Amino acid sequence: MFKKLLIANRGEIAVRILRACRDLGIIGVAVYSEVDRAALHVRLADEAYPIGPAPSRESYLRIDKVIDVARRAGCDAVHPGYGFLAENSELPRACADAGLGFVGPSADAMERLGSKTAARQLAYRAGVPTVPGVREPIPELEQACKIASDIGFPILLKAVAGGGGKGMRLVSSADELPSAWRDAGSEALNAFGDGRLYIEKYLERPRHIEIQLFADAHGNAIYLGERECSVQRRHQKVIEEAPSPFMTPELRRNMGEAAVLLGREAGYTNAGTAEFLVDAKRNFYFLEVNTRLQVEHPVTEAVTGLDLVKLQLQIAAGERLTIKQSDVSLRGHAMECRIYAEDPENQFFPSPGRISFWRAAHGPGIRLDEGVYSGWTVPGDYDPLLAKLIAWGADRNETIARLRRALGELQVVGIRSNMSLFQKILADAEFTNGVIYTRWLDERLASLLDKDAQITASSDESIEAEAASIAAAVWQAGRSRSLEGPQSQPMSRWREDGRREQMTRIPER
Amino acid sequence: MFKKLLIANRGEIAVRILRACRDLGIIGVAVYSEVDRAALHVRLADEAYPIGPAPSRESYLRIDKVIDVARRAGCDAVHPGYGFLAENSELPRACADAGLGFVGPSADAMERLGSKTAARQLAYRAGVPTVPGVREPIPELEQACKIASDIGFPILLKAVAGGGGKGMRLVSSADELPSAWRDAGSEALNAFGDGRLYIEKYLERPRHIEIQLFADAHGNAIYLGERECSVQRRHQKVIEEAPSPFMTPELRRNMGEAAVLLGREAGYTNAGTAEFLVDAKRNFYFLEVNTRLQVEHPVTEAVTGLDLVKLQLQIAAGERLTIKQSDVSLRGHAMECRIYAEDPENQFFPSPGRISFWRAAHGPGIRLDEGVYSGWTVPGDYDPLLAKLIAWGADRNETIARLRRALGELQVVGIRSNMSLFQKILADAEFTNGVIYTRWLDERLASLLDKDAQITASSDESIEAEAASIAAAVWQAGRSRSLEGPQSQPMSRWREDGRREQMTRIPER
Amino acid sequence: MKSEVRIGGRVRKLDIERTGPKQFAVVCGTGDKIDGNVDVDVFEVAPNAYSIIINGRAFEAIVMAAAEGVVVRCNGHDFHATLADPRAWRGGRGAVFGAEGKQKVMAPMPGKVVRVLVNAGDKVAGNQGLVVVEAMKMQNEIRAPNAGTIERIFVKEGQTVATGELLVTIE
Amino acid sequence: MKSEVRIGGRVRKLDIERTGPKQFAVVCGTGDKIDGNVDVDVFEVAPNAYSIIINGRAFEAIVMAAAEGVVVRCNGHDFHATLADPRAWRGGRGAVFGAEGKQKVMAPMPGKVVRVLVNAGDKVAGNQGLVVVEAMKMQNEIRAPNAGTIERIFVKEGQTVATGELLVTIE
Repeated sequence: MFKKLLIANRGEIAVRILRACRDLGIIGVAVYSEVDRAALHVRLADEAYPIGPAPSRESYLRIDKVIDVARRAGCDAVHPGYGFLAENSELPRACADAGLGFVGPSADAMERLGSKTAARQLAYRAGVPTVPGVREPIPELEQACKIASDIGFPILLKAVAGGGGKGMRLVSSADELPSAWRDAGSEALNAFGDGRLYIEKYLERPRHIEIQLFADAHGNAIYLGERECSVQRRHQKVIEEAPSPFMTPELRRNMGEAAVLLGREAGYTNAGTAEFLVDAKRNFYFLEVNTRLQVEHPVTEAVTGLDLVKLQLQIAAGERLTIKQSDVSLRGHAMECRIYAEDPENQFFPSPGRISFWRAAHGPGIRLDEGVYSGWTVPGDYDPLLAKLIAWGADRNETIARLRRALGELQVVGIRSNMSLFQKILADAEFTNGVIYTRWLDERLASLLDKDAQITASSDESIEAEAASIAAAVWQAGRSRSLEGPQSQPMSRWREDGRREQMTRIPER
Repeated sequence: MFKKLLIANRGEIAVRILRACRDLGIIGVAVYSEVDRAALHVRLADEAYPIGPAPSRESYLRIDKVIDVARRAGCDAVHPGYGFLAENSELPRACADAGLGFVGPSADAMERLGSKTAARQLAYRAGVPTVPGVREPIPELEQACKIASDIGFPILLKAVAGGGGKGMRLVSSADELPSAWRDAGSEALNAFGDGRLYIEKYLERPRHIEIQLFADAHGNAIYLGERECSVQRRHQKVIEEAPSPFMTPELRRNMGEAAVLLGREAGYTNAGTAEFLVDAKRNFYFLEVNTRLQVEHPVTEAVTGLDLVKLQLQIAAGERLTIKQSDVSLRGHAMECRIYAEDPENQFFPSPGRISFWRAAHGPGIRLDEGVYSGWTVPGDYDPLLAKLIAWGADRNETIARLRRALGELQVVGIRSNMSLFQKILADAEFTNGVIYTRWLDERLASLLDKDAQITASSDESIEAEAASIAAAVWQAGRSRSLEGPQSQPMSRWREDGRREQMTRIPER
Repeated sequence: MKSEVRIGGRVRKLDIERTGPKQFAVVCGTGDKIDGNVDVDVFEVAPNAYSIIINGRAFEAIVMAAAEGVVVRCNGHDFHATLADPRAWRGGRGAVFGAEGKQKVMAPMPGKVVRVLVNAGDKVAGNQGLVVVEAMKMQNEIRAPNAGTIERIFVKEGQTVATGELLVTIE
Repeated sequence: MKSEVRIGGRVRKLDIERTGPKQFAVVCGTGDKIDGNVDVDVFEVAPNAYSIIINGRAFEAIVMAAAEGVVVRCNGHDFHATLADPRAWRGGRGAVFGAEGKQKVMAPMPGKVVRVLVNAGDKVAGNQGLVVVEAMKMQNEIRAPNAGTIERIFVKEGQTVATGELLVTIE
């Protein structure tokens, strides 16, 4: 096993990997940009080194700096996490050149599967069905227009280097294509340093179901069940769960075996995720392989009882998989909410800033993977993911109940977060019945956020509204006091006025 | 199922039961003493009512007040938690009189099993082996002296109404008996309102292993595996785990069936725990039945995947057990640390006071059941349990590693806690090899706490000591500043002195 | 101290008295669900976080300053509340809740202007995109609250903006 | 600001400079593992909680006032540290760490005296029980740090005591 691991990432995933290092007795080395000096991953690291200014292109995306820190600190391997450099095949190459291990697939396998177009060609050869579309990056808008009208709208524009919904746009008609082409390309360039796009047919009401794959360097490959990630906002996963409420043992086996086949064809090692769309008739279409650890890996950990980062490290260190396919068993149900610094009441605008107070959620069945703490200032330079709240329960209903309970306990003061949206989704009958598909949330969002359609508990006549009014008034009283000093005249006068008024009040009922 | 539940308790267990209420859609009603207005269980409750002054005899031990609140609030049942009224059969009687459900056994069954002497008589009749001793409360010291010398020292003095090590004393010789008799009796009287004691032979190096029992009102009874609680300080459990590293499937079945037999003999319903001592030859001796939920129930939840409070509520509401013995399967390993407000470096003196800062521990395999939060003032009137930190892992080693990682993350500022002791225990080779028995920690404690015997990392020449010195100095600088005001003269002068000194310093190496 | 709080269409008059270092008693105005005869006990458990007990019912509320007034999250529900100046009420002039004037479109978060989609003088529809601000790796389109004519644009592409910085005015 | 910290048998001289609202640079004295040429970066991440980076090695430390000096918990290890008055050192008089005099036995926590085990004039051995204080439902025996003769007893049974309240003096 490795002795010292550099974690080329930040936020909750850097913390997650540091936790695995602690569990395995590996020295965990963090890197940080200028705004991340006091970040949680720096606080919890064994060693931490600065890596440049806030913009990720000058810090977390700089392979040269990562390799330099790894060498100076005496690391023997690099874990890229997800995002940033995780799917850039230059990183495993640079690691190999520097004599460092890389926790992920080889550069070649990453290229064979990491590019969506290459992966789909490979799937085509292996006989795994794919969504209709064009498998090459499209150089110019004109060609995109032609391809789109050939396939027929609606279509999806997708980033060749992409992931996480970035650089992705749904286009319903030819009119929308030029501006979507520009936005998706610029987002992809900013996020991945690669602005190239391709086009895919958009299926009606498909589910997003993905298979977790693990392969070692000794020819062993297994799948760890599926995750359903159909609750998405603008192609960004919002809630993930395992198992899928739509799954059958037969479909799981077929999809799992297809994923293993793709991995074998590509000579793939380490953790990977094969993403599929599944239609109402349980036909599945291969989308892409994410050649890295996924954000949503904890739901698989919860139902399999396996530590996926530990497995990654063991495989990267050359060890054999210690479990066979028949050892993989699923227990209960797990679900994850991605807590973002964004305001669902105001067009989901990002909300960076200082978290003046953060209360975590705990108790039975609750796991929190966080990147923040009370007093931390969330920088505006990176992804708005604050934490992942994961619940496990014996069945899907128990899991949802526990997740709702934990969301009620979690408090973020100082910045906005999307927690209120989760409460609405988890209370929605379509969601609780498992009737979800990739566009479900986008279609449902307006009515979920519509104040008039909300349960009476949140109406302005409710007791909650009364309590909220009281809180606002006490908050204001506290602020007035602090502005005026604790013992100043005006406050005392008000207080006396208040007493007098109270005493002379005539009940009006 | 119940609609509205009164929780006649406080601290982490009141929070635990409130969480179960949330999960089941039951309205959770808290009660609080004068010092507990801002306690976590009040914050998280749906309803909360005051029940009197801080001393528990005037609040949490007042059955009349509990029943009165339950009636006024329209509750249909009462959950006693553990401690306080949990094993007082007057509570289920008062509930029955008031037409309220009680989450626990009937008063009669509680009396048959709750009194240790009665329970041992029952075990004797059922053919379950017990530890040699006297099964009746002993009225006077003289009789105690006679019985003790008949059985032979060492003996244990135990409270008839007891639990949790309170009112319990190990007595090695006749000289020690009078003072131990007095202390144990007074502690028992204070803790349970019942100062009566009995005597038991003290076995050499026994393990404490207990069986979790569940029985419904329809004649179904099952056991949910065992918990080993051999790590105790002065008869108070400190670390609990499931499964026991000493267990065999055969022993588990034999002990489990003995526990079920005792439950059936007593007409027992709801959750109960049969405690046993197990000697080196795997002979087991019945000790007592705890007729309530145990502090350490989460380790059983972790390995069985069951929610024990939910099971309790279902059974109390008259429902049938939905699982059979053959449905109970154990997965992985779980371990719990009881985080107490006490100072292991100073004779474990209690440390109530304000928690100025509390950072919880999270990540894979970690559960926290807490009763405190940042800013909460821990009262000196109750048990010093702040929180329970529970880790689950695929095996015992992974569990220990995760627990150590989480203990490293947990921070309590403002009061002392026993966290440093856990790090020492979990790093101890005897503990990690599972070579533990009920007196293990008491015997090992001196060497664990001995500063000279500690690993070099904590010596005064270590880099940790250097970092600690730096922290102390920066802390002092911050205090000096705040004492003198932010822009005052002395501080600026020092700062300038510092700058000058730094500039003129001649390297001495 | 007296206070006046509006949530939705409802204005409540409240009277707050400090009863401890972090504890307050509140008397609600007549006509509310809970009238002046009901005990309301408020405890500030953390900065801007309150435990409220109204006749036995327990609430947790956190208060955050918003563009106009505050957002109160109470038992999982978000409420937008506006606060009248208590001095105004004390003087008997009644509450004054800001009337709408010219539309000022401000940056809802710090970020970088990556695209300006309109020109001064353009007629815009309600909800039409005006400016795209990149923050936290997302491109965020800032839209017109209501229809109107662009009066002035205060930012240009490539510029960084702070929260609340004026982007566009609409007549 | 200069400071002098003793941990165990080791006294360290440190020079602290504020480099940001919550950030400090520290220069360690010569002869330490990390000498004056090594960058030490300290960030106060919460009140009394510090993230410390010494030449790349990261530490988390929390500082709590104790009876004498402070207790510092650093990466899971507890250290008892005593702090010299920086003014004393600045004046060139060197550190003064309090000398031992008559033994004063104080209550380590608030509680109720349930039993007094000695009388004035009694000879006591080191570690001998003096007073039993009940707190948090536990009976805690307060013991003599060293052997001596009880000079005076300041409490009686049934009395409540606060942290640091004098219980017994031993000559």
